[in-house]
Amino acid sequence: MTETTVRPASELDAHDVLALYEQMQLIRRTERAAHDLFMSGLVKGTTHLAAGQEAVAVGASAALRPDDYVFATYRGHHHAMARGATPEECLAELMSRATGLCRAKGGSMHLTKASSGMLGSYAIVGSHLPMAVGAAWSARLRGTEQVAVAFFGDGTTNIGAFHESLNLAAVWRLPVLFVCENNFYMEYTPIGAVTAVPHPAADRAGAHALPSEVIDGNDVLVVYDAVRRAAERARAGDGPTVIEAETYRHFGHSRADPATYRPADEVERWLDHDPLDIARDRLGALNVSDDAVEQADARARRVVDDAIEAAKNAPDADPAEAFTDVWADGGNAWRT
Amino acid sequence: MTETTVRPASELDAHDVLALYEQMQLIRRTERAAHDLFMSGLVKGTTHLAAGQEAVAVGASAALRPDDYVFATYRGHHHAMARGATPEECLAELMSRATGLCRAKGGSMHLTKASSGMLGSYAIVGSHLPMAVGAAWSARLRGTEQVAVAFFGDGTTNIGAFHESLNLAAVWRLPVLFVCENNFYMEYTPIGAVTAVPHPAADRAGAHALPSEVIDGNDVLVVYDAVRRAAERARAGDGPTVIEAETYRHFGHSRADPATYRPADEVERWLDHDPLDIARDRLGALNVSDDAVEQADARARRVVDDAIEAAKNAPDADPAEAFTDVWADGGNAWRT
Amino acid sequence: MADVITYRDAVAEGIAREMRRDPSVVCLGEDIGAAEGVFKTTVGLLKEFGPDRVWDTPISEQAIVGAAMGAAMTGMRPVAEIMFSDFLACCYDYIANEIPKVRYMTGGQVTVPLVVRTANGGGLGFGAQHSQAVENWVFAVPGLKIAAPSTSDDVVGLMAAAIRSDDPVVFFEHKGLLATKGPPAAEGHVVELGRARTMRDGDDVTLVALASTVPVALDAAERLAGEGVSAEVIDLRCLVPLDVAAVLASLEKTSRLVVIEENPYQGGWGGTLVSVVADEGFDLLDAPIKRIAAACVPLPFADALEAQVIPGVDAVTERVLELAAY
Amino acid sequence: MADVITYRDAVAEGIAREMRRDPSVVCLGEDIGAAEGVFKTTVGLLKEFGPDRVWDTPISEQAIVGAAMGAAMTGMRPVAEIMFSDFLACCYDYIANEIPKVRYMTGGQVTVPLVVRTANGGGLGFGAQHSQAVENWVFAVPGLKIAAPSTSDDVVGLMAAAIRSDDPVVFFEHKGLLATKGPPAAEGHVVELGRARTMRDGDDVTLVALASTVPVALDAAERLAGEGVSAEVIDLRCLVPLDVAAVLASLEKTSRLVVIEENPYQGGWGGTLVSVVADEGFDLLDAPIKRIAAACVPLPFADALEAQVIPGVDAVTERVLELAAY
Ligand SMILES: Cc1ncc(C[n+]2csc(CCOP(=O)(O)OP(=O)(O)O)c2C)c(N)n1
Ligand SMILES: Cc1ncc(C[n+]2csc(CCOP(=O)(O)OP(=O)(O)O)c2C)c(N)n1
Ligand SMILES: [Mg+2]
Ligand SMILES: [Mg+2]
Repeated sequence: MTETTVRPASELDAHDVLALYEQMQLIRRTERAAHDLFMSGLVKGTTHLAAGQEAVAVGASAALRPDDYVFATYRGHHHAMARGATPEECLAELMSRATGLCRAKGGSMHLTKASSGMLGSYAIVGSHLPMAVGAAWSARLRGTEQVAVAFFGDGTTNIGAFHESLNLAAVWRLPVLFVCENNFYMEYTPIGAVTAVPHPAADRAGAHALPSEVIDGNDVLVVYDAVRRAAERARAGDGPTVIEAETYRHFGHSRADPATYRPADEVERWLDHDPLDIARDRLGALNVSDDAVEQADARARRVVDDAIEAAKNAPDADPAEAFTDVWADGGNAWRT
Repeated sequence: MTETTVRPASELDAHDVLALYEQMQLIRRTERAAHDLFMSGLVKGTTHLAAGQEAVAVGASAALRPDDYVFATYRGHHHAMARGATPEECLAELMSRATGLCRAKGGSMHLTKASSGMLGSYAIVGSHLPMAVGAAWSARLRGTEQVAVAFFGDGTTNIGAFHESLNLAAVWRLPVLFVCENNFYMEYTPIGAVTAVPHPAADRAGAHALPSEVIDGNDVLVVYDAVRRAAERARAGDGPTVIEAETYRHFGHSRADPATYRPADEVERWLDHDPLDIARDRLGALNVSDDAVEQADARARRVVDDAIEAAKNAPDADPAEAFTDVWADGGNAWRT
Repeated sequence: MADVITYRDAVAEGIAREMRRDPSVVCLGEDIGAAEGVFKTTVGLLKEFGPDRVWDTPISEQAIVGAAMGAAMTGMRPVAEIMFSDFLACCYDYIANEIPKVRYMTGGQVTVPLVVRTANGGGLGFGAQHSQAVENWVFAVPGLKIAAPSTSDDVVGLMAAAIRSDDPVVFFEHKGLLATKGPPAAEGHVVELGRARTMRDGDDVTLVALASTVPVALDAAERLAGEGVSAEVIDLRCLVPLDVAAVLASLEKTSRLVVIEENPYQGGWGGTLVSVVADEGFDLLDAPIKRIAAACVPLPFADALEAQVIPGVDAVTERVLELAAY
Repeated sequence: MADVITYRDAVAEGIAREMRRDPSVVCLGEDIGAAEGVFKTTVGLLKEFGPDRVWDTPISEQAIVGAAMGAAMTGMRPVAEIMFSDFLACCYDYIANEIPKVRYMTGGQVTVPLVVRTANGGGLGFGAQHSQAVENWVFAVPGLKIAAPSTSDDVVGLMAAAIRSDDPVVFFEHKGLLATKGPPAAEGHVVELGRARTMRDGDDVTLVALASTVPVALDAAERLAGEGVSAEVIDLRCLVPLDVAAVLASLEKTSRLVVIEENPYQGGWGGTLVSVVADEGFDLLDAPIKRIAAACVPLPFADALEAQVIPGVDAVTERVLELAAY
């Protein structure tokens, strides 16, 4: 959606919401594929899947302008796809193919789609928050009215860079949104066990005189509206906002983690609050037929199935790639 | 004062308050000496003087147990002296003498008196806050009921380590006090220009569910009482407190800085609110005679004059000292 | 006792032995308690020693290492875990400016008996920010001891020495070695910091290795033997103290030196070792000194690319053969 | 134009020239605006370019350098000041893990044209945490260019190249050189990154130096001339790209190499340079290679102690004489 179409959620029509739903399905299916491919050994290294957290990425992206900037974490597949990366590019990257989004040099943790403003996934907790602040500063300097968004986890709120970023952005009243995906866990430790306040992000906003909101991160329209309002404020020169979107991951933290540290009833409660189900309810309320929803599901399934095939059949990354792209001239020479 | 004498300020008698006053005088005069010695070239490198901020150090120290731990910044002469370093040891250190507090290896920015629990002055902003948290953790583990105190400036509240420390200490409910000496300036930049909230320390306490207080840091008894209460809570297992003590430095930031960036009327207002004057008023209210105060002044003057002489006459540091104390065995061998 | 133990289990075993000996030994780090460590290198510690001595922290690397320092200055012997060694960059102020300097700059008033343990190195497809061999970052700073074991018994023996050391030690556990197995360490096994170990005797060339490059060097030596080249393999085990004497002694015999590092060539520790040899051992040398280190690029994700960057057995064998022919 | 300019003023001049040329050049850092820099290296910038382009920041090194990175990725050319180079440790994640890797790990999707400027080095009695020569910390990480000028015209010329570079550059301004004077740089003066400069020709020995050690090497060369030893002095000017070719070319003539560093011997950049020479230049050498670097201790406060740790003209002269006699 372009600038002029960032209307309140209440004004979105069935077609718009169905598109959001389909995008979430696409992500969900890509994440499942990534999981299966990892388990079968076709994806190496590690993955941090975002299944269950799709609404944050899709709702936020829909509320942004195409030229806005997004910075994400190692758990960033959903943000890459929400900002235009195709399932094929993503899966090819995970499978070390030449056609991968980062030419197989980044991997799951570093999905990036710079051409559509998705400026990277970063694997050091908190590191990208200052970058988003800088991108917002740059937008201000260039007078473009772009907004920068940093997505990050609950655990990120206890690292120093988080606070440095909020303060700097607040002092400079920069057009940046800090969107916490509070999935209630760091790797295996519940966030509540290591955080002094109940809402790790929102309860810290006041320390930097920033407005904040705790929202249902599994309702794509709720996310959409919160981000839309915050982006509007940012563009108007009213500074940053902290949004804490409560959500839950369906898989473990990474790789094959079975996530047994999470109580069964908690898991069940959250699986019953699946962003896809919630969106389906929204679609029902807009009188979208089951048939139309199933068609969207089928389209998503086809795209992802094709993506898996294409990625499997793509050529492996060229080993010579190891030595390119250190410098802007494409090379890696560090000496004469 | 030992544990049993940590009574409320209202119960301190004339003798106690005169002792606090005299200690502040001692610090003031030592700082002036340090300034003059720097200007005359006898002190090399740099100094960051605490003249004007004596009440924070003296009030706090008086409210602590002798076995409590103190961590300070490069602006730490007052804390070293309040915790038992003599003016002579301090000045000798500044003058690169063998008799210096750190054997001339530390200098002004690193005054340390470990034997009386003053565990160092650190020159990287914010670095010592985690150390204080660790010392408090250690006290808890050893069951000693000691308290650790970190003193730091207003500018320190914008660096990541500050927030990491507050959160960790809060989660672990550790016996640590975070005492901000808010002198309203970083080096040359007013803190308000780069901080999103009006009270840089106190307004951040809530982000970590900690209690906080903004106090008159120039009134030694106010400081004493605030620290006494916070230490009591900490010892009782009730966790950390943030104290923001408003104060002002009489000299510039460091070296020969004339501090022309500070408005004249602001400087004047603060010079009229000198901790020594305030303490003198307190003494008056306790019916201490002018004569007794002058005797205290004279004692302080004598001690500092003697210290200057002794430091001047002390031998230079032995160049061989450059190669000792890297390792616990006293040596510096990094290879066979 | 089982007759083999993994390097991974040896880490937990090494820590546990010291925690049993000395109640002042305590652990802190992210996910080290109930989760027993992301790399399962702290298995059993919470259960045996309880939450007072095995503390799960927030994601606050500066607070973790800084708190370890404060605790070490006040009577404890903390063992802090930094999950991936790449994250040492997030608390590098403590590594570079605080821990190694506080004793010196206070004129010897304080002692900092702590260990920072961390999972180091690549080869697992973890990409540019979770794969680095960063022992050179630590080696760049005087005042820290550095251990980097290659075998499970050295893990236990060096862990004992590190925890008992009154000096701060950075302890690198190599991710690529965690699953390797070796004989369990004898009761009370301690390996003095700063003593290299000759892993294989040889006459023609000295291969100096550390951690992950030790098995690479040993495999290469085996192949070289087939080509008629007799390679001596030295495992440094520590970078500080650096056992230069062991290397020079070997060169008396072989007159040829190859240093095999996983960290990048640019700024790698081998440069310092080579520079000592090129000075003090110049007369011993019959041939150029070779360093085989990682290429000066970030670590790429894909296996095939990563294998281009980190030196493997083929590359080492080939380069040594060239040198032997010099 | 005055006929001499201080190194200090050359810094501000170099930045100002680029800010005039290119509106995307912006500065950020602590006390750089109204206060014009703690070292007075940003004098006049706020006045000429206004607060939009010269921003005073809070004490938040991570946010400063991280924001510079984000701005560089989105069309600006930020110049971030880290007041003392020791504080690079406070934002080392950006120096080590983010800035040098983001281009590579995104497969070349982004470009990071930024400069991190910082006051480096000792000799001023600032103690262990404000005196270090830390170019080796940066050299340990592939993906960063490194400039460290020794003269005021090189300050201007290298600053121009650094700011115009599409690669990230760490720019070391030496505190001990700030008051030194030299001829002002010509209009449009640019010094290509990675080209060493021969400061003095000689036949007997090659002295390789950087920043503060350049004047030390030149003074030593002068004294050596008096002793009949002809020393060539090479100012590397940059560590990355490292001009090894210039050093090897000089050795063709002299056959003797001495590398003079201010960073500690342990982990210093000279190790890498020496290791290249001990490999590729082995046949050129007539004598052991010497590295004269700081002792492996923290920097002490007292002048007399600091002078023991950082190599001076006496030490260099003496060691070179020994080598010349080899
Ligand atoms: C500085 C740093 N410390 C530790 C880690 C290891 N680590 C990776 S993910 C993670 C948990 C992060 O939790 P959160 O921010 O809630 O994000 P989530 O994984 O839940 O999306 C940790 C500790 C890291 N990558 N970076
Ligand atoms: C990490 C770091 N950044 C910058 C500096 C340089 N510096 C030294 S003192 C200072 C100002 C500190 O202000 P504040 O915390 O208010 O303490 P004050 O000097 O007022 O006592 C700065 C920026 C430093 N020492 N450490
Ligand atoms: Mg989480
Ligand atoms: Mg201040």
